[in-house]
Amino acid sequence: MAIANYLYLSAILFTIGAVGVVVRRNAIVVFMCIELMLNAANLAFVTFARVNSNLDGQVVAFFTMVVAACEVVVGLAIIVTIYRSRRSVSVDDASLLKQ
Amino acid sequence: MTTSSNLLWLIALPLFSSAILILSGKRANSWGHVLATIVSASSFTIGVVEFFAMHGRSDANRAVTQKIFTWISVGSLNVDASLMLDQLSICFVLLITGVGTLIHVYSISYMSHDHDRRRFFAYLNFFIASMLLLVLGDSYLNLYVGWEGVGLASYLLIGFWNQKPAYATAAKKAFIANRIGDVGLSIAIMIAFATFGDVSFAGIKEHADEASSTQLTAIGLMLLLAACGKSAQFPLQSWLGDAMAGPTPVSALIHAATMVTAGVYLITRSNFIFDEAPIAQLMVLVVGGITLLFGAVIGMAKDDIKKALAASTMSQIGYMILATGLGPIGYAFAIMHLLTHGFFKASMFLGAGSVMHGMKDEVNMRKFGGIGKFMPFTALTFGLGYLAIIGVPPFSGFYSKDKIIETAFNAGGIKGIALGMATLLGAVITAFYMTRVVILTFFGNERWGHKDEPAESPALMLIPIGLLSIGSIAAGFIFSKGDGLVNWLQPVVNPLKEHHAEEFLPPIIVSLMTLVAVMIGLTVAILKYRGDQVAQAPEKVSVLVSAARRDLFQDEFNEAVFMRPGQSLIKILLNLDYILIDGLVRSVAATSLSAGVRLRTLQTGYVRSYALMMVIGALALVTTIWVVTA
Amino acid sequence: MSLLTVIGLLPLISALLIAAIPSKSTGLIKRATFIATSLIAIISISLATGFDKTSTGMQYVQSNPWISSFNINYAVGIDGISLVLILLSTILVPIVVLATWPEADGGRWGAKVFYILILILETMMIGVFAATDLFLFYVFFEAMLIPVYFLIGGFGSGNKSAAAMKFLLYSLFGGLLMLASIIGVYVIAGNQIGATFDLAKLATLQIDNKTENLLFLGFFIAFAIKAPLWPFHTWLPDAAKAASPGTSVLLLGVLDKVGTYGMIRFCIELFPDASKTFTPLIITLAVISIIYGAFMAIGQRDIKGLIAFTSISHFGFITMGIFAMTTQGMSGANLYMVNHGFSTAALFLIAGWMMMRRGSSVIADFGGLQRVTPIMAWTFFIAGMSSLALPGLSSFVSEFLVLVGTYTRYPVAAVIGTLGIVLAALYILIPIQKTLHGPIIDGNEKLTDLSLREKIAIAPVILVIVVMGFYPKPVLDLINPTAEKVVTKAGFTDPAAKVGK
Amino acid sequence: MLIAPSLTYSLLAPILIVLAGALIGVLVEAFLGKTHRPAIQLTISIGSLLLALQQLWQIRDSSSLTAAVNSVTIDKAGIFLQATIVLLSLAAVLLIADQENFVAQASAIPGSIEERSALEQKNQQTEIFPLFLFAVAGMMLFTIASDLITLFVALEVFSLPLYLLAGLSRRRRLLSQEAALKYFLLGAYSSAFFLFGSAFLYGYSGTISLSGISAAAGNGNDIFLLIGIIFVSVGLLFKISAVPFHSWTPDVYQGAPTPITGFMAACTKVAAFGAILRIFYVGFAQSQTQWRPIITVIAIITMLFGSLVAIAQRDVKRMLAYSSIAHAGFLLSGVVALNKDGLAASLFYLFAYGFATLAAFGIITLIRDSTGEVTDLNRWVGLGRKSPLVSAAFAFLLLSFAGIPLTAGFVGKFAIFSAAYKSGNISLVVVGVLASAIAAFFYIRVIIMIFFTDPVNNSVSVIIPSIKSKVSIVASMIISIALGIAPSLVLTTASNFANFVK
Repeated sequence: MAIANYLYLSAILFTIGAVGVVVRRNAIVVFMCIELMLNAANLAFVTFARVNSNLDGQVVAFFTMVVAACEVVVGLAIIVTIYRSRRSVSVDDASLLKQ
Repeated sequence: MTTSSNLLWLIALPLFSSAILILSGKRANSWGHVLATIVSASSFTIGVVEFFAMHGRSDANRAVTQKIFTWISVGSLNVDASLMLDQLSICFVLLITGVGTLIHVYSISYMSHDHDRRRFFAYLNFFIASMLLLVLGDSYLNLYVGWEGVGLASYLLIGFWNQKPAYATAAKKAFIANRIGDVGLSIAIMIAFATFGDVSFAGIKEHADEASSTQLTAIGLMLLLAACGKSAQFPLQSWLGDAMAGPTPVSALIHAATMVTAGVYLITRSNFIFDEAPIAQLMVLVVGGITLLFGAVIGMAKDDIKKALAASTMSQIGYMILATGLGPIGYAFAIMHLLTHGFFKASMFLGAGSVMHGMKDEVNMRKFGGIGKFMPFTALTFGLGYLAIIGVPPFSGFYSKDKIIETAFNAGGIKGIALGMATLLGAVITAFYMTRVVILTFFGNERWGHKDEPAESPALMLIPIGLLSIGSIAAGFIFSKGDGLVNWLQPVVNPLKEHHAEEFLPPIIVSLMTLVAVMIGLTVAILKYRGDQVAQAPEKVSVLVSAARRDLFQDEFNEAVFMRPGQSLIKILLNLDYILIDGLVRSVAATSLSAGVRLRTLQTGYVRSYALMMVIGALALVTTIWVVTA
Repeated sequence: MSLLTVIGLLPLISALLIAAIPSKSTGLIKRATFIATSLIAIISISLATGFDKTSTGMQYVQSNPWISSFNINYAVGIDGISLVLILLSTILVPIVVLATWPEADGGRWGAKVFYILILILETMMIGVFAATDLFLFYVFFEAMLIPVYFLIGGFGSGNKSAAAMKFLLYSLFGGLLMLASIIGVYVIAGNQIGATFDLAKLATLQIDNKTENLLFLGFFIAFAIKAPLWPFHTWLPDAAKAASPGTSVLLLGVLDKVGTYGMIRFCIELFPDASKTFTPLIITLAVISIIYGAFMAIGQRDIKGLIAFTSISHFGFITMGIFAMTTQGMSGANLYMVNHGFSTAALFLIAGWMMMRRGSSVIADFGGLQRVTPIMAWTFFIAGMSSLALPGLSSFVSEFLVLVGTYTRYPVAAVIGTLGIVLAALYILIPIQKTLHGPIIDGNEKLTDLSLREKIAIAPVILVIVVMGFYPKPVLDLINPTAEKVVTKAGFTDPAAKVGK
Repeated sequence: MLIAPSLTYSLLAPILIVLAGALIGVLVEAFLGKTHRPAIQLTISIGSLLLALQQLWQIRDSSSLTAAVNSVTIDKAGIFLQATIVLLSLAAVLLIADQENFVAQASAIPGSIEERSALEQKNQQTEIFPLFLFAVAGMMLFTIASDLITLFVALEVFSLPLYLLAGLSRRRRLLSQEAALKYFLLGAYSSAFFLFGSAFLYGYSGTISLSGISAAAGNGNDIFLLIGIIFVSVGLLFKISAVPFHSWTPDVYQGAPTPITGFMAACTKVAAFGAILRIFYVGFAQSQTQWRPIITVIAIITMLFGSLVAIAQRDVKRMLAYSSIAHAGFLLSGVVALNKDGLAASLFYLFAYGFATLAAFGIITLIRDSTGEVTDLNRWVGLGRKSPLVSAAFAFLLLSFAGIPLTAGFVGKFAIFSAAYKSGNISLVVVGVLASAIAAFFYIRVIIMIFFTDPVNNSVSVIIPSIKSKVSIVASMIISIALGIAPSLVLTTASNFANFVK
């Protein structure tokens, strides 16, 4: 399979994630879309590592996973707190701050 | 050229006296008028001393100068505060201080009931100082200082009783009409500097014949404009009638004898310009001719004795201006008429003041009548002045006016005939309206109604009138004896330069024509006003009379052409300023504000819309680069 | 340390001392400020006595590094043009201080703040005229706005905060345009002769025409707003109407002069070629200002608005004189700045006293004052006469010089400008008639005449107006060499007379 | 055999010290009782910051590309930026230490009994200190990171604590939590863009180091490069709040506890601009023809947008948020300049802006009524009468933001714009001064409200600050004033330190 296809897939995944953030209301889903974008980036990194024949890209992928995990910790903490106050995880409900 | 250190004192004395009177306030109420009169008399004395000193010198050495200090010196422009007394200015110095002193004396009594008399004398002294500066300044710029100074004095004196709005308005009107003239003087000075690099009379005179005729014509026309403003000549004549709002001595001194004749002085002083600028000279003739008839026509219809005299002044100055337009010989005659007019018109104004004094400030001649009986001295002196102005020999007006008419006829060709006829017609009308004034005031039935009988004025008022009357009688004879004045002025106005034109008519014929003209006017007036009159002015009158009563619509004209469009323009500008110019500024602020308010709605509060904005931003960047690099 | 620096610092030190006085002792504060500013005025006169009139270079120079990264120096020095303007400032301040005792109490923050602001402003006024470093000048030029802003907003009347804001923003806008130009000049200098803000060095730059024109405009618009020139004038009437009279005196008398001063010192000296290019346009704007300002003045109902518009007309004369590029025009414009300072000061102070007594600034509310308050009426009259440039009073000399100087190069402009003198008669005489003459209007019968303090405050102004009318030589002697130098360096020579000398 | 990478610890020490402080803070939080915790935490924070500062002073003249195996670059500019961050953090921590602003138990539901009892028992958690130190460490690392992976990690290290800190306000907790959520989601979103862009840069150059990317210029697939630059830029521009990636700024600034807002506004800007400058000056310098027009346009839009929208604000924190957006635009001019002057100017600007911002937010914490801080501008009217000194200080800061001469803001603006002009971006200068004029509009409006309007109600007052806040505010004020009158020292230093090792 041509190497470009991996990149196309990566781009598609990234786009799905980016669009998902815009269209979905549930904070958890939004968050998962972001994770999807990170993984799209990972895929690109790994692909390019293959193309460039060095390991830097793969190393990045591992770092990214760790960082993503940290993000999950922080993100869920925030979402849970909000849920406890509001009984809702809809991002559209959190719109008191505006204009 | 001789120098003298006395000239400054001529001006400084009255100036300081004026300042003292103003600054010391009420404390000077008791002695202010005395100081002012003494100072004026001192100036006169200095003038007389200077005159005799000058008379004793040879023609070439008669002029004296005094440099006081360097006034303005920037680049090539150097103007000294410097005075010059020559044959021309000494005439004025004597007239101003002489008549001025008499009027000071007169005013002591005339103004004795006014609690602001001190202020009045302060203004009078200020006027004397300014007028002396006007005639003594050795450059146009020094003259300009005096020129505006007398304007200010005139403003202050016309508005002396400015608690009456009409009087205050009259003062303002005079000042503004004068200022329009001053524009002319300013521009003339600017052109003179650009052309000659100098603004002094001597400097310009030296090079006058080198300049192009365009420049000289421009300077001449601008000087004429200045003269029109100051001397109430057409088309800037409208202020003089209203100026009669001032106390009568003011009318006599400023608006008859001296200040209003400054225009004649200016043109005479600038003879070296006008002699080289025929177009400007022609305009001088036109203005003089129009004004002499204009004033005369108005004079026929006025019932207010002071306004009638003012109209007459306008007309007489028209004669003088016309004379100055006639070239070198005309200057001397203009000055001669100016001097004789100074005497007889001042005496008549003071006489009018005396009548008003007797009639409790009434000025309407239709409410006079038969006053001669009660105020014989006033009537007599007024009568002498009357004979002088209409030009009955051997009174002074005859000599001076006759010369002007004669010279006008001699101007040659159609121009000469037209000018001659105009002056002659003027003589007819003058005789008519002056006769009318005399009859309505001193003869006929008494029409003052319930008022007390008028009594003769106090001696302090009558003595100055008497002295002036001597001038009315004798001045003309003295000046013209052996062409005295003409020869005296010769070094200044240089009449010999002119190659004598052929005489159009022999002098004796002209004199006879003049006399006939006077007789016609006089007779018509007597026929018209010999019977009893009524105190009311007739209402059904001819178009001409009603136009003359309204000063030939001069105010209506000014209002329609200048004032109202001016007011509309100001209104438009006020709106323009607010709506357009400031509106632009405000709209910048308003646009920013509304842009802010609008853009702020982008901040919806929804995370998703923020994310969308980021995506769109990123896509926009990609597209831009794509387009830029591709 | 140059005497100039000392004089510049003295007001600031005085301000600190005043700050130490308790706010309640207003009497002490007022007296102390007056004494301090009078002393400064006296010391500043020694600047003039020690000034070498024959030299055209900068004197009393001092230069210390300030921001070395940009080669910015605290560099001061004066020539004739700046000297007279500094003197104008230092002399006017004590007069304003003495004249404004009641007005200072009337503001939001009391006399102490008022006088501290005035003193700070004085330091900046001296600084702005003394700076020979472009950056230093700009700093003073902009920083000056702040005390004035607080003076208008804190001690003014009517719609004061809006007016203060309009004043500040409008000026800032101009200032920022100038900043862009300053940066341009600085960068160009960096490329040609090494980064510097030294005016003398900047004047030697070779700039291509297009850039020079743009840089020139940046400076010019800023100064045209400051001066103010039509059509950038609309902030001035608002500010003058809102500001208290004392503030207005400093605003119109001194601060606005920075605009015209800047045109000479920066526009012409730094960009002679662009100045030449834009002269026709600027002369046109100046003539419009003269006539427009006069017409607007005639239409004003408010006495403060009237004075503001007369000033716009006068600034038209000054600008016209500057850009006529003749020695007479240049000297005249400079002298005009000084004279206008004094005559406007007189007008505003007296108008201020009239308004304070009457409680109104509407012209129609006055009437017959000559009979009620003769001294006040006289002083107002003389100030008015000076404003309409009556010969014998100071303004005449400068107006004449401007007109004659302009005529030799731009006759049409000068002739139109001359019409301004008729309009001047109208805009002065109409309010004089309405306020001083006529019957005494109800409510004016009991107005009191000037107090001793007020007389002492106004006397020197009137004296200057009269003396400078007859004997302007001492001031002209200071100005002339510099004015000639400016014109010559801009590449102009006076048009020669056609005949004669 | 596995060779352990060699690390130059002395050069990394500043960051390590702060990280160590943070870790100790975590332990303290876990094991110490509530009574001494706040004091100890504060001591640890200040101590580690001071130590870091001292260490930075030690290494001030060092430079190294290999301090941590090519991952970080120790150079002049990096040290200056780190020092700036540490100094600002020192001032910020004193504000943060005023725990009155923070929620006692972050996990407690707003308005619940737990929350009230925690307050009553003064059972205040102090996790803000370690979080704060982590953020500082991340910011310091961000400014010196020289490969994509370190950049990404540093970005997350300083962002994640900030997300949490934003949600810890004691009052108006719903708003605070909402701010945290928004900040988190959008921040993570932008990180994803950053990472995706990094991947393409890697793909383009075959290396993740900035110098490698620079060296590869012209050799790779340009489309990769462009996508890389743009997506990386999106991530960075988000952090500095450039339009159109700015939307989080007003909401977060308003919702977050004010001391945190101050810290965020000051330090994040320094860190993010530090990174941007390094990336663009070092990594992308060779491909400037591609990115300079874009960044120029963004700078222009940002300046104008920030200034315009600020006019329409009614809340002082939101107004300062938009002002910070506008300032990001001005600072971007320094990036576009792409010369040594631009770098020096940016360094100075960041330093000056940081302290002014901290002081401004510090002052906002003082303006209160019974329910807490008052940020509604309409209620600030007449403050000048109640507290002339505080009002004058705030007015001075506003004037500094507006760039009036004799304030630091002016010097900074001058420096930035002259660098931009020198690089030929005259349009940026012109738009910049215009935007400054617009910006002045709203700063001055606030001054009018404070000074020239009479107070309508008396419920708003200026509290007497605690000694910690006082020290912080006064120090920041003094620095701001000094930078306006005598900026020479800092300017010269910035200029001497304006150097990236490539």
